[in-house]
Amino acid sequence: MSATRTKAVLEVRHLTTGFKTDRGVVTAVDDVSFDLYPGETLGVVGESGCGKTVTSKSIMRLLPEHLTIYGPASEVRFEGENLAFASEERMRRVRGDKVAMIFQEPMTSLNPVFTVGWQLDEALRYHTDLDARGRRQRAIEMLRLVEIPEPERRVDEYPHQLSGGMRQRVMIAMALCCEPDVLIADEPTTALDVTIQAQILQLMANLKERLSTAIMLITHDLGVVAQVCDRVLVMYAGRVIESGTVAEIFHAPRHPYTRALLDSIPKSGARAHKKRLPTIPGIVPSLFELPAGCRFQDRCAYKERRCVDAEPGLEGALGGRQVRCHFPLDGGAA
Amino acid sequence: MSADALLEVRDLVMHFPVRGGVLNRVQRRVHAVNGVSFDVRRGEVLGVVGESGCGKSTLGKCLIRLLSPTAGSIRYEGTDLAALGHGDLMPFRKKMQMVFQDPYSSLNPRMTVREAVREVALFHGVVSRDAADAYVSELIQKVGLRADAADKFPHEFSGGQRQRIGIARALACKPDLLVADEPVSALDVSIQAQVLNLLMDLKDELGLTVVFVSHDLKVIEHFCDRVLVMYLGNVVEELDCERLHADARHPYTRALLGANPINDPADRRPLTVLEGDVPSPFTLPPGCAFAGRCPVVEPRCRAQRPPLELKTCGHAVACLLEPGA
Amino acid sequence: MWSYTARRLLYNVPVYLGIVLLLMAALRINDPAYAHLGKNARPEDLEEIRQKLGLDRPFLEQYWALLRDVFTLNLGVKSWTNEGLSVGRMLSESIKPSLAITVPALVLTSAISICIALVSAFFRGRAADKSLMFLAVLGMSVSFLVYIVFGQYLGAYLLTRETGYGVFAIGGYEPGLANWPYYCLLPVLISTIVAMGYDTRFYRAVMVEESGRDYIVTAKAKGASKRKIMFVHMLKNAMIPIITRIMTTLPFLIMGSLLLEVYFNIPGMGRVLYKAIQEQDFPVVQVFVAIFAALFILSNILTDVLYALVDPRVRLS
Amino acid sequence: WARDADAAAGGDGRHVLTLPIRSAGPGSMDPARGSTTYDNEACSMVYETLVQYAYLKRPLVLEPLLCTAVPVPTEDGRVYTFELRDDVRFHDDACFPGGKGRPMVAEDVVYSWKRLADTSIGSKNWWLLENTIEGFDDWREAQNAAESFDYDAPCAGLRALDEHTLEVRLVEPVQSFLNKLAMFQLSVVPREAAEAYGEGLSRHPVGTGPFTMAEEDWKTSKSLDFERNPNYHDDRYPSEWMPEDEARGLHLDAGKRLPLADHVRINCYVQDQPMWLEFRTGLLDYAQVPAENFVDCIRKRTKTLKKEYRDEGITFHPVPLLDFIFRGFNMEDPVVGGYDDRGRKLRQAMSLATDLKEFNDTFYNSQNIVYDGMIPPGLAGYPAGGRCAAAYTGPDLERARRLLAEAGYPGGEGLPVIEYYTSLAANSQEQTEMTARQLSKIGVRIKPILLEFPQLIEAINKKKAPFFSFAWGSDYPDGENNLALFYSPNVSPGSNHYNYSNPEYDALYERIRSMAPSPERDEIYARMRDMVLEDVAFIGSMARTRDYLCTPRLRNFKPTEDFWNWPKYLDVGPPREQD
Amino acid sequence: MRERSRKFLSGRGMRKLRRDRMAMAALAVIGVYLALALLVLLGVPSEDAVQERVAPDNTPGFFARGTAERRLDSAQFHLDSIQRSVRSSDPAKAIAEHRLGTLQLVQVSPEELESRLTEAWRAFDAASALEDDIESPAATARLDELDTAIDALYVQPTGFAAATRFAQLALGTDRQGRSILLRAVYSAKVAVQIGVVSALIAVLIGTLLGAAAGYFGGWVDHLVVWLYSTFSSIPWIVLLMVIATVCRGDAFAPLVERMPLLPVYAAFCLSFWISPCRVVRGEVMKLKELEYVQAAAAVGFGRMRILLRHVIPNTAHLAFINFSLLFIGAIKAEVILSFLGLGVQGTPSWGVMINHAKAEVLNGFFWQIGTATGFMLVLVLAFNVLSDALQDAFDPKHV
Ligand SMILES: Nc1ncnc2c1ncn2[C@@H]1O[C@H](COP(=O)(O)OP(=O)(O)OP(=O)(O)O)[C@@H](O)[C@H]1O
Ligand SMILES: Nc1ncnc2c1ncn2[C@@H]1O[C@H](COP(=O)(O)OP(=O)(O)OP(=O)(O)O)[C@@H](O)[C@H]1O
Ligand SMILES: [Mg+2]
Ligand SMILES: [Mg+2]
Repeated sequence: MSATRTKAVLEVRHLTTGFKTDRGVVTAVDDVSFDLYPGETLGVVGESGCGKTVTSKSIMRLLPEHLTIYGPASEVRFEGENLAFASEERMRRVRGDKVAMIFQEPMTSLNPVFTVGWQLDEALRYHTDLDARGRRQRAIEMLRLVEIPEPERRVDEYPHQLSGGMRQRVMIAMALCCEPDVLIADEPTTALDVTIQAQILQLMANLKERLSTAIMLITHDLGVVAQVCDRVLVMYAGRVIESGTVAEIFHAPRHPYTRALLDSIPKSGARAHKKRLPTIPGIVPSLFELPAGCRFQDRCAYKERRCVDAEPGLEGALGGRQVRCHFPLDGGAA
Repeated sequence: MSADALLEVRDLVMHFPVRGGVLNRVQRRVHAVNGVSFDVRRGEVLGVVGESGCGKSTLGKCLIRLLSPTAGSIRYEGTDLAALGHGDLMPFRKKMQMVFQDPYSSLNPRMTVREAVREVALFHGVVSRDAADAYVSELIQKVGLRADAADKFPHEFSGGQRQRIGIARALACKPDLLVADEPVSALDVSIQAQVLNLLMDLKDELGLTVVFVSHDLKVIEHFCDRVLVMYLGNVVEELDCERLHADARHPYTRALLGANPINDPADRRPLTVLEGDVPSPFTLPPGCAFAGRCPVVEPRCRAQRPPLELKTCGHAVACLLEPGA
Repeated sequence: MWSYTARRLLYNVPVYLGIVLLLMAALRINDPAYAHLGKNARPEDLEEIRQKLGLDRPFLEQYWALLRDVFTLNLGVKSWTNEGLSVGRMLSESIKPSLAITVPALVLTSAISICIALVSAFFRGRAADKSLMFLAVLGMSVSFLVYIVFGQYLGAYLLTRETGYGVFAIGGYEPGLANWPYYCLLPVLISTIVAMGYDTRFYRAVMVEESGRDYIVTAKAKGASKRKIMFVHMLKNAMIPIITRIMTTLPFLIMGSLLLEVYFNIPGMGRVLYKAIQEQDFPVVQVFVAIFAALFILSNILTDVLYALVDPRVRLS
Repeated sequence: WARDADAAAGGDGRHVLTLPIRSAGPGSMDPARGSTTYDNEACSMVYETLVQYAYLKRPLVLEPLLCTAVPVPTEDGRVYTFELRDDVRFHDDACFPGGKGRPMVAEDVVYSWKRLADTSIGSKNWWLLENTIEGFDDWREAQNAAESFDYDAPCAGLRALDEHTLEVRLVEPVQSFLNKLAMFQLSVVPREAAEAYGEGLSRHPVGTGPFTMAEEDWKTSKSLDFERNPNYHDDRYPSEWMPEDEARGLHLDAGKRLPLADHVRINCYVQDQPMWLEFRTGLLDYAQVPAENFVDCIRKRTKTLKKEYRDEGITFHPVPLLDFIFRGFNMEDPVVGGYDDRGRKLRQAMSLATDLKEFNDTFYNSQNIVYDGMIPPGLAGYPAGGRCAAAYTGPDLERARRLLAEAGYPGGEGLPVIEYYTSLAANSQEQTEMTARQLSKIGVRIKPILLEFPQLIEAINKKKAPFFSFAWGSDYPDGENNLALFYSPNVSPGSNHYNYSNPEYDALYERIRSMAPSPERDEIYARMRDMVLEDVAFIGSMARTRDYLCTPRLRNFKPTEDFWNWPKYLDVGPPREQD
Repeated sequence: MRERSRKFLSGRGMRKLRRDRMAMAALAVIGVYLALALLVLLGVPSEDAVQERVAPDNTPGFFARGTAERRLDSAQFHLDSIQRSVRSSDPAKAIAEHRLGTLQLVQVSPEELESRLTEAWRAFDAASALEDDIESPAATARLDELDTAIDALYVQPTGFAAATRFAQLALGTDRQGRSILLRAVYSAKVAVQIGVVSALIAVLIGTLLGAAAGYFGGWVDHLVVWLYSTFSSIPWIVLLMVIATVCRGDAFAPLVERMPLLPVYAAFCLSFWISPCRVVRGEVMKLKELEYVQAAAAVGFGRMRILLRHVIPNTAHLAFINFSLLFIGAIKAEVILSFLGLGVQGTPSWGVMINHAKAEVLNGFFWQIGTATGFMLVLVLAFNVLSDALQDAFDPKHV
């Protein structure tokens, strides 16, 4: 796949995001770099709190301005333009039009006092020249696209009249109505049922196909990653620790954390039944008291002196296989 | 049904009245559990799956009589709990405990771990006042926390640790039956594994009977002996876990299995996608509750409610399209 | 919705009966007959007055009589101390001046405070926000009485004396729109200043709360400008608490503002009621409170109905 | 919208007076039901009595108003015959046929007085005529007991001999009778109006007076508007005056038809601040100086107006009131009451500990007259120089402590805390604080209880208040009115709030009731006064002075609070050159 | 218990609060007021001291001289009162005992004093003869002479007496010649008392009723809701006046005697309990659904135990916030209550001071109203700031 790559639509380089807190500045995302190509799905996985959401919101510049500090070397290149320090005015034109986002909570992410149609219409109003009728037509079309039954009726309903799955589909419709080049989906199915989750994933896959959108899919569920992603970025405590194609990550994880993560998923089949699951001991270090060396050192089964002394660099070419470990595993199925 | 049944549940119905309006009268009812029957055998782990809102927690709470069921019976070693009042329940309270779904809201933020656990043990007279501290420390260590955690407040713990505290509290009165209501669904995979391991260890060690509620088939499959599959307040299928993949018959169970993404990028298959949405629990359809989304629905499904019929030994299905055993 | 309203009304009947009961009981703790005696009162007169006022009747009978008067809207009952005046007439005479002050004051206060709150929430955390909020708190910390005393002195007296030209009346009230600014504007301004602190802070809190909601981020992700977000997305959601606040103050409008009315010599409800309580003029107190309570209950119901209009999630069933 | 301060007073050539009333206004404008000064102020604009006090003469002298002459009683002092004027008409009002006011006749007077006897209309003023007119008390009993009150039933002592002659027979020669006739409660009310309006008469006055008031012109607790009565009988500005009046030009309008003003507006002020500010901006023609603003305009030491006010042409008129401000004791109280040494000496000690001058200086800008006894300055019975040897006048702490010890409470030891009842008025709380401070100097502790005025009256009438603060304004200028306060048949709930009971005193009182003014009577007044002073039934006394300020445009201003029908003499206009 | 409070203080909310500099300043201010209140409770200044006349009436603050008029009036007061002493039946004794605050007459023979007094009167007459020219610069010299003559009549205080006098006169005197500063300080006690007692009781009643209503639901809830609906639909002023009159009646006389502030407390408590009750009821209805409450029920605890141990403690932050809001409410409402004549009686309070002084402002005498308003403003401001900070600190959404 990597051989036939077109140009990346989104290039993230050295993205570093810090927050001003009452206990000082914390760096929630530390030197994250990756590329996103049209028509591909990039999975981002990692333990809770490792900086997935912050990464995505940094790209969209949706974090509270007065509390957020971007590292000076941060670059979020969209079609060659660095958005990390672009003006708010410019960002407004990019958001929703070129880069769109879906959030985790379908229940609260829609404005409860406006109709679905109005909210779809809003995005179109900002980014297209369509007239009111045209926009409405488009809204209905989008709802149909995300497989909402009776879109003509639903368009005039309020969010609370829709089920969770439908709301999430409306969110997707809203994100896609301006046909963005990049779609960032931050845990779009975590709040939903497996059966509904299947619907949504299916939908996203179809859309990717049709519009060749680049998708960045953030999720906890490794099963989802396995099923829909092309490439995977594994994060730990604000850092990218491993990246590669799905197959590489699942079949030959090189970072001990990735490996341990894959191991701790309950397996189906009689072989695994009632066996103790391998677990990762310890907890994620607090962002306030990060260790000097490797951030995973305390929980790592392969820890050595070097891991305490120096933090490993991210080895490998950007866009290819990368791993941040002094003693990477040499693969083998998990 | 069988002699070793610890709990026999028959035709359990739980309707929540939704009050509203001026006179605060019941305006409609949420049909959370609609006539469910099953047994829990001594020493087994019974899994309950189903999508959110299908009544799993309600069922669990009814089992330990946190809720008074609208109808039906729950026989615990022969005594019908559903018929007992607050006072008469007291001896049973000691025997049944529950681990709650949400690790964040299930602990009193103003009580230290020690206080929370001690309170339960003392209340049921499991230990004497003098021995209580030692007992609490032991229990805390048993669930895998350090002894010095006892004097901390819940907010000082991570989600997985909190869930352990919840388990410790449930075990403090040495119950026979533990209802674990989605103890891992709020947790990360890496922590989920820790809690599952813990539960497994404890079950073996203490000989508990566990009713394990979850919506994650992977977890159920891993942990349980038998599984009840619920859909909108009804049990639609009941079978042994081991035969789940192979024998599941009900279209919903199959859909669940099919929608469950497999952790293997090499094994990519299209996920089973159901049309439509879950019907409202306020007004149940007259026929099969799943009819609206069923891929193989027939007209009679919409008219007639399928009973849960035993197909083979230990395998019951509620589907009109499934021929009997 | 109508049946909803009707049922809400029904539900409030016991509340209403309670208010009237409480009030009647409280008013009868001290013998009101004395309130009617000049300095030359004689014991026979006392008896006569009791009889005349119906105070010798059993309590429940009096209670029943009052309820009947209220429910049949019998406003013809006579005041005890304002001889020859019916309560209805006192009501109709005093309600206009009261409303002439309180309604504009409410409108002005709400409008200004919502604006300030929006500005403040917009610049949340910055110097403008902080200083506005500090001013609001500072304003709230001074007594109403002090505002009035100084307001009248500076605004009405000194201004007139220094310019020879009466911008604001020192006191009094004349009906008519043309007279309104002269007589009412100053009291309205004063009460606006007093109330603004509270309202601004309340509304700001509401806005800040709303600004933290998920849908705001969604709107931003769509490319909405900050202004659009504030004035379209946030404001409509914030309308609910705003409506509640305004609606709950509505019934108090008819009670007027005693202090303002006393100082600005405005013959409004506040003064009438105050005097009536002082002089134990039961018919007046009872009817006024009964009406107030009724308005209070009605405004509560109306609030719910308005909710439903603003917030599609609320369904009245 | 802004207004010129002068324009507000009405610049269209009509003479408009704007006057203040320091309260929420009258309660009732029906003479039978009204009782307060404010009722008096309002009623006097519209109603008239048989006699009135001469406007400019001091001391007060009665002169005829609705009658042709002040009657002289028969030899035995019991029969009065009034010749009524024949040019008096009632106001035009809808209650009369054709809306034209009819002439007033003697029967109207009879009817009006009988109304005071009618309990069904809520008359508050029967006490004025009680035990005065022959057969009237029995007549009242009978009528009130009867099915319906029959005004036409004859009463022996009160008869209209013909249209313009009224005969009144008294039970005994009651000296105060003529004085009472000048009180507004005995005004003449037309039967038609009383019957047509019933209780509504309170707000719809129909009288014979110089002004009329339409019902809608009474804006409750805000203002009352009076219009000149076009049919007013021939009443003239007095042509007799005191010498000092000339300097102020009070004589210039002598002989002019009254009323002089076309329109009178009376504004009601509950708070002093707006009244004062309005006066200062020229919106009011006169104002009483609020205590708080006194030092702003008047030199406390010399009691003269400050220059800036004089420069504006404002004049200053202190008006002494017939006031009796005191702190009373309940003589039946087990601690402070009693006529034995214990109680009496305690009261004497308390009286000696009280420094009224400090009250006067602090709260009344030294404007009050501090005096001994109960008879206010200017009346017979007032001690020369206000001081009286029999009085225990403070402050004399030495003597007070001695007497307290003699009473059995050395240094206040053994004396329970005394409850001090007082009404909730402007500065009453501050006053109680001062009282407490002064009494504490000799070891007497008081506990203030501040009540609304009705509750205070109730407490006193129920004899609950051992020590209370109160005031009595004379109903008519005769010391007898105040001496009656200690007459034992008047004990609580009557006007004898002290429940003072002294048979010797009672006997003397009964004697003076029918005595004509004479040195002998004055001597008895003094004796009665000294008896009460020795028993210290009260600690006293003070008489207020009301300070009036008058704008230069108001003419003929000679304020008094003894009677209230004087606005008819007032006029507005540019200041006149004096010759 | 100590452990618990330690944990509470180290909790997230408290940590956030401690980091808020404004809040800490506010707390310090409140601490100062509490200290003042405590001082007053300990008898400094004493009840008598605040009633004592220390100077002529309406002396301006900051030792300003005041207008010539006022100086003359004060002089007259001094001379008058000394003259009365000298002319009394036992002049020697009177001279020895004559006091004006810390000022004492010079201890000379009555004749000597009489002659000095005559001297002073002469100066007084000379000055007051100026009449309308009294404000002219020429008059100043005469007034100064007069002041010297009066000073000669008193022993000038030194040491502690001088300091006391300085404090007494620092903010002037009221019209009874009482020290405004002392009275304002003394009022801190009343304010704290009223604020603390009525806010505490209201919060207590509100919390208990609200929690019971929210937790038990059913008829308890109906009753409580009925109760507060009823109370809140009676206008505030009516409620206040009715309560005040009821408290003055016979039924409560013995109680009121022992606790003179009872009517004020009652008036505030009865109208203040509603808002904490509402808030707590709502919160408890939310808490009730939380699983730890259900867990407690699963253990078999009684409902009372759950309510008291598991539910109410978790509404503590609401109690805090409500307390500070009601405290402000009480202090501010006390002014209005005083205006209506229903307020504090017998002892000074800011409300009483403002009410007494409100008309004097027109004479340019604003010391009293200024002082009382200032004292009140600072305390209320501090509480406002604190309650804001509390709200922020305990709001989980707030970062
Ligand atoms: N506004 C903020 N101020 C301070 N810290 C923040 C802020 N937002 C996020 N963080 C911190 O940044 C880190 C990363 O958070 P982030 O939300 O990106 O995690 P995540 O990987 O999305 O977790 P989850 O899977 O739970 O959504 C966390 O430790 C979080 O506490
Ligand atoms: N106390 C209650 N009052 C009213 N309705 C309730 C109540 N508790 C639960 N329900 C309703 O009953 C139905 C079943 O709820 P339940 O909590 O048992 O579902 P669940 O299967 O546990 O879901 P989840 O997986 O989300 O925990 C839902 O529709 C829920 O809204
Ligand atoms: Mg996230
Ligand atoms: Mg559940």
